[in-house]
Amino acid sequence: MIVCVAVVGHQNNPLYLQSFTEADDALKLHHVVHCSLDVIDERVNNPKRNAPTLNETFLGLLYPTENYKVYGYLTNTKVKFLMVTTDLDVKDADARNFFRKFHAAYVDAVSNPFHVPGKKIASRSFGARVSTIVKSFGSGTTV
Amino acid sequence: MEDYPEELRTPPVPLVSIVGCPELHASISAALSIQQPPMNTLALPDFSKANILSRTAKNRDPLAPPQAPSGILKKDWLLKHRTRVPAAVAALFRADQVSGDPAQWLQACSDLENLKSIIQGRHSKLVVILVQAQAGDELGEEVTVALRKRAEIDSKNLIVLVQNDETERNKSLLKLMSVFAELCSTYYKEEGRRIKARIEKRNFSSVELSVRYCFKVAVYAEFRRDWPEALKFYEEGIRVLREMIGTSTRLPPAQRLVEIKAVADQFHFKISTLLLHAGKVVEAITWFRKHIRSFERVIGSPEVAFLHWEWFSRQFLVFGELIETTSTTVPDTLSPRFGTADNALTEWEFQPAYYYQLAANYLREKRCALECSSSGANLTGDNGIPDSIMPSVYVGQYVRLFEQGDTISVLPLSDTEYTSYALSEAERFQDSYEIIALFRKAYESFQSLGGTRMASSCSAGMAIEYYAAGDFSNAKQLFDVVAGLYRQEGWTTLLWEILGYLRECSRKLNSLMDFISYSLEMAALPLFSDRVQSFSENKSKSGPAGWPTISRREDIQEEVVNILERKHTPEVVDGEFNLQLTEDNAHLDIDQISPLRIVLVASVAFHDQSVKPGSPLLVSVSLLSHLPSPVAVDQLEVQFNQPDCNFVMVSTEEGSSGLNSHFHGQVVQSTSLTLFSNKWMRLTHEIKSGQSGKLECLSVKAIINKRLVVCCQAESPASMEDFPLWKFEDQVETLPAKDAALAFSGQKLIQVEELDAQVDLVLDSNGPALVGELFVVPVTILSKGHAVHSGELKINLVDAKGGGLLMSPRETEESETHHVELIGVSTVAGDEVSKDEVDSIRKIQYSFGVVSVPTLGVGDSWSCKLEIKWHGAKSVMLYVSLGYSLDSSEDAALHRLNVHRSLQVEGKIPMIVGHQFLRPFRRAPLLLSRIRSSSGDDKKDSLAMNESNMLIVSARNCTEVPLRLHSMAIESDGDGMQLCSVEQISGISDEYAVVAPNAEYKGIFSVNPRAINPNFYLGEICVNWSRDLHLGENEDSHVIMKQRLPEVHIEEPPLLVSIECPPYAILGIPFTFYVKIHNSTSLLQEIKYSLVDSQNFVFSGAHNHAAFILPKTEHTFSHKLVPLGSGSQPLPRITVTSVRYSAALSPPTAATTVFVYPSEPKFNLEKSHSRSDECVS
Amino acid sequence: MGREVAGSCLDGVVMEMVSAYCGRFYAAKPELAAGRIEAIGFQVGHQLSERYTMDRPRFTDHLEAIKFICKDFWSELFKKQIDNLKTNHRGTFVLQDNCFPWLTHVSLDPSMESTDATESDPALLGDTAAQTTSMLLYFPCGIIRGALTNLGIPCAVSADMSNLPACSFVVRIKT
Amino acid sequence: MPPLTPPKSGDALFSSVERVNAELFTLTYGAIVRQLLTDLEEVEEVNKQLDQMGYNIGTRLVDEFLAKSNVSRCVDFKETADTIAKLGFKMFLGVTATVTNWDAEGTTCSFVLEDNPLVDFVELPDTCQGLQYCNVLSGVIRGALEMVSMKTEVTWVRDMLRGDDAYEMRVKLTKQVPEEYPYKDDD
Repeated sequence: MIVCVAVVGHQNNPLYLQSFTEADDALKLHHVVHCSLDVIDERVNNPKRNAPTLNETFLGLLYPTENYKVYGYLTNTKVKFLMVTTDLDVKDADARNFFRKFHAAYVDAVSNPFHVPGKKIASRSFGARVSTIVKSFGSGTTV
Repeated sequence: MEDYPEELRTPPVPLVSIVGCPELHASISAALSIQQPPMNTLALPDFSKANILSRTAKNRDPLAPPQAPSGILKKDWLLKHRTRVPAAVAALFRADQVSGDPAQWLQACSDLENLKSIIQGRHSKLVVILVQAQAGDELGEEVTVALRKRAEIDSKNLIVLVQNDETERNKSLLKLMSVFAELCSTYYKEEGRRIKARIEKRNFSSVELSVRYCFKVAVYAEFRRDWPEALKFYEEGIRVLREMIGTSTRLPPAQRLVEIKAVADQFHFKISTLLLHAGKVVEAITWFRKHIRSFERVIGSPEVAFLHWEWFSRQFLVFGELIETTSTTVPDTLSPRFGTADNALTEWEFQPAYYYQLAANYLREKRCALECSSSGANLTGDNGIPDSIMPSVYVGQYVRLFEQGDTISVLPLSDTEYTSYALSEAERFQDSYEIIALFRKAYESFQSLGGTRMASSCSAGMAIEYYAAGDFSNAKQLFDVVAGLYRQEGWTTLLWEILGYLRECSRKLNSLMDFISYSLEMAALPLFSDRVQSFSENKSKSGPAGWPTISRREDIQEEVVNILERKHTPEVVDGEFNLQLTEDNAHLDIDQISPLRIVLVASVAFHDQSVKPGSPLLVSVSLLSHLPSPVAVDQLEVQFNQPDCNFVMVSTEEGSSGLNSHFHGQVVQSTSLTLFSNKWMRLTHEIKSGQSGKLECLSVKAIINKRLVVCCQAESPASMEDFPLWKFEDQVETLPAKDAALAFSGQKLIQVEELDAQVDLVLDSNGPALVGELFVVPVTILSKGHAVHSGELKINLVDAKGGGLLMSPRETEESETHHVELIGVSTVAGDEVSKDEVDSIRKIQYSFGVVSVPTLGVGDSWSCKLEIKWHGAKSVMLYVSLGYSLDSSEDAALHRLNVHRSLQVEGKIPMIVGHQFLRPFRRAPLLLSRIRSSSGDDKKDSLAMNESNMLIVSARNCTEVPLRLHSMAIESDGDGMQLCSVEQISGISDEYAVVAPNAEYKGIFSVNPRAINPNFYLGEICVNWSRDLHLGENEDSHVIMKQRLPEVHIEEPPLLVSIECPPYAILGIPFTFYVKIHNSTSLLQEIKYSLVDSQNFVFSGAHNHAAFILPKTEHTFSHKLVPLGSGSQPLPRITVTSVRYSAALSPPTAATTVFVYPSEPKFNLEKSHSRSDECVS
Repeated sequence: MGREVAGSCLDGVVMEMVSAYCGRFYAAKPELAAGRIEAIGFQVGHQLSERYTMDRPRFTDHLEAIKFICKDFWSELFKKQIDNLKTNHRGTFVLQDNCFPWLTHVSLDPSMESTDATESDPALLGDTAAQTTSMLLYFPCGIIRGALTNLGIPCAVSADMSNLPACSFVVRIKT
Repeated sequence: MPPLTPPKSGDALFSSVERVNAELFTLTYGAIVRQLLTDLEEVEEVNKQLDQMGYNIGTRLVDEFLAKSNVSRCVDFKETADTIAKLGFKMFLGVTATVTNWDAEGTTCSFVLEDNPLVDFVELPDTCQGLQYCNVLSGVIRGALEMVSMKTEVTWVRDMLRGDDAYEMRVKLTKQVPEEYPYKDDD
């Protein structure tokens, strides 16, 4: 199950962070997400790697920690999506699929004229849409 | 890792034993230990010692099925097999022992038997070594055979060792080694096979045994260096072990888990070591993941949970250390696609730091679990910790010794007993330092890996431990650094947590200002709200400040206010200590980079770009605070770089009570100065600046709650960047000023212009300047209200048509080429100012000058004259500027006042001088050059030699003023004089002649050339003039104006026609009239001659003639004429044509008129006649 | 979503926006008006670039991004591509559209400057029209800048309409 | 235009006009509204400006509408309203409105929109409730009707952005100048 999703701006500032856990490890999740940015930096601008897949938006598993797994995604506009799950084995396809839907939701959210670029995403509809996507995670259904 | 037993950490080494002949042991064991693979040797000096090889336990029949064991692994099993259970035993006999003396032979046999029986139980192999002194001495075949029979070994296992012969001995030692090696491997193989057989046949009573067997098989495999097999069985063993967790019932649950994990620990250690040493990093990490996953959930009962977390943490620690020691590197093959389907691993997992950090986290888990359990235990209050509890012979088991009399029996423990024992053990440890150490290790290597965020979360971990351990200064130091990162990246929730700690630290360290600023920053922090937070008020999980909520922020702000107002804060009530505001007010400075900018920021903008001194000037001061609850500002002090502009706003609620008395400047009562959250408070105030120059707002000082003085550096709206943390918040932008222009381009500084001068500067000039004269422009400085100190005049001449300085572009260096020149400055005579002061002209260039002006009191005046000379007709702008300061003091000198005046002056040419040549009277020389130059390109005048030609010079006054002409002359250079005489015929009679504007003066000169010269320079016309002024007539005002005469062509005419007739005629009276043609050449000249009728005269003689004139002779025609009309009458027109030169020549009409009187005039003819002659000659 | 509306709606809104800012609000301060129009464009470009780069790998260099603007982005907006792209390889790009739709559509009828004081004066009408056009161009400039900025390329964009209806946009990348 | 040719259907009309990417339109309008909010600060002022813009647009759109749809002059307000709802909205926004809630005198009715391209992605922030986001539409209606010499007042009664189930604007005919339409298409 997904316990947390986050959107992080190109200045590595959090734009959206929602945890879906009843436990009170919300703060821990902030830490987990924040630390995972290191891995993204490592993967994206590491000169020694010039694989053809370098500029793919899906970054895969960033790192497992304690009982979380953090997955990452980097849009063309240098916005980072993070997804934290407690599932033991996550299918690559599922993760990709999740991020694709999430990205669509994000794009609509920032298309709200009242959303100021680079600022926190306060949209309720975005929140709602995200939680549906989160719920549908793993199950092949599409939102 | 160090706490694992040595035998576990190092790969097992085969063990052999040698018995008898102690003198040889050293060399043998040495040889064994150095060979590859090495063997350990257990050396027994003589056979009596052999018993130690025998089984300690009673010798069971191995085939009988073993009964259920009371543990999984014996602690000492591995050690035993490495130190006490040899795979092979060598019995050494000296040759003389077995040959000859039968008694010795029997002894040997019995020893051998005895040894055999001992090692049989262990299935150890037997080797017999016969030691010979020399290779030479014979050893009976039958002896060896007999010995072999006794020992029941085949021949190759009987080795003859020659003691004293080096080479022989080595040979036999080598043999021995190979034999040993072979026997060892067979031994371990057989042992392994035996146990494997049991596993395969599954003939064992309990899972424990199967685990144990797996362990043994694996170890035996290791003895044989058969790593894959070892790995296989270790893994198998741990799998079975994992299954046991549910099933086994042998021990009470808590201890059961402990035992299982202890064993699993060993298995895991073995497996990871094997994999890593085989260089299989990826497999190792994958294995570790599996291991962790399979055990992380088996925590057991809550009161012993801490044991689990401790164990769990150790797993990470150990694996991290293993990775570190085997110094693994990330295989490049899998680097590109970390964390995706084609490679599940991620980069951190190859870093020890990753494991250390997790180990630290789990150790923290342990600690808090421990805290819960121990608190629970204390509640029950029974300290029934049985003494004499000790580890049992089994791995991971504990028992207690029970003494009855002299018999000591070993009793199992109940879980409660065990738990309390474990608790007491655990409490003896101080985990904090362990955790800090782990975090530090992780921190350092993450830092070096460039994982700043990982690193800072580690140092946050450290800090929290320090905090927990009560080391607040260390904690604060670390927290401060971490806070920096979170501020920078705007992770407000994390920042909130850290600030919460910092706040507590500074409270504990009793540093009030820190406490206040941290509190204020927290209070002003934006909420990165996601909605879970209602139920997570668990301080341990979200720091001492709890979870950020608007109400928390308000509380914190409230708390600060209370401290400021010296109310008692709840923190003080719970009495751990007292934060008191000692000095009477607290002072905070906030600049552009301060994190407290979100608490209060001041933007200041002037409404104009520039202003006159003393004139009113609007300035907008806008304040913004993100504090949640309204802030009542008692007093606002706005400070400028010009202190007399400072002003203070006091909210009327407060009155001016809080106002510090020493303040000089204006005080304004403002109705209310309350800041509301995220709303700009916009104040506009009018100030006056008396001082010219820069006026900048430096800071805005707000006094809050009487005691808190917040001093904000003023910022210009134009250059104000948004708030580090709030900029990411989704809120509609608000501008410091309503007026958009001001909000975007407003500046906090302004230029105050200098005040306008109260001194008059008068330039007057009389009309246009005349080229060449010394033109004087009087300058008058007239003070009206300002005293003039250290004044100076700057004079500048500029071409009125632009073009900068007045120099002809070509030769700027020569002064002649300046069209206009500033000659000098002179004071008006009779001025009281002393001469030398005026002469202190610092610099006069051709078009620029600086003159210092004496100090003038109010109402005084001073004047001087600029003397300017024009070299050409040009219109010029004269710029004069007076700079002065109000008094001679320093600061006055800084801003000087300036007065500028300018005047356009035309430079005019005073008079135009022209000239004209005339022929000699009634003589017409034939000047060939005239004819040749019919083309007319050169207009050079030509003069006849030895004739007196006329030169008329005219000077026309082209100004508006009358001019005096003092003289007019032709100046020629020396030789010109001899070659040609020029004398003035009519000159200026008086000392000067006044020439009215546009009037013209003519001077007449006769020019007598004496030599032929194609281009002769006559000289130049000099006209000496001055303005016609009646007053002060001084010589130097005379101007000499020169104009060069063009060169003339002087030639000798070949023919000269001269006309002779009486000076006058009388009507009707005939007179004779001669035309003389003189041929001055040495050639015969043919000429044609014609006379045209004229109605005024009748005449006789032919109209046309042709004649030849001999060289150097003169031919004369004569006509009689009778005048028909009176008055001045033109004579009949004569034309002489020279055939040779084909040139016609006719005297000008002017020269051929005669005056005809109507009747005989009544005056002395002779006289007039003579005079006219004179003038002709 | 391939949703569409009539072109005249867009033209109308854009022209109204321009005239509102140049006429009603900042008639006196054209530079402020320009700033606002550009800002509006910036937001639109920012949002559109987010949309249109959604399912494509990240751009590796500036040129890729610029090409994207010229091709896909432009055709999404105007159903045509940029006709000509020039660069000096030192961070300056010139995107030329030989027939920029908005310059051809936009009707410069006087009613638009209805709030202008000078509206009645036919002489002034001409240059208010030209003015409006140049003001209008701040909008696409903003769009381009917004899009590129969002793609991580901070830059300055200016328009050159010296030969209408062709229009070229000059992109100077800030380094 | 020969009066015989029948009016086109809404769909035909929509497909006949030149169309542009709706996202561009929506986002542009949105950006304008946002900028107005920041510049004018007062929500009421923004509403006014939006209405003004709408009015100006309407005055121009009506010509295009009459030119493209072969609609002959409408006899009364009712018919006009229907034309706008069925054809006008379709032609320009690609959606149709329904006309309902006629009052007794037939001088007031409601245009109801279920779908409104103007508000895709839009979500009103709490800070600017009271903003009539779609005021440009009412402006257009007003302007257009005025061109066919019907003075009207248009007010919003339902707004999905405020959580209503549809968009409804109330159009009240205040004064109708009979005949003399400034039709271009009669010549």
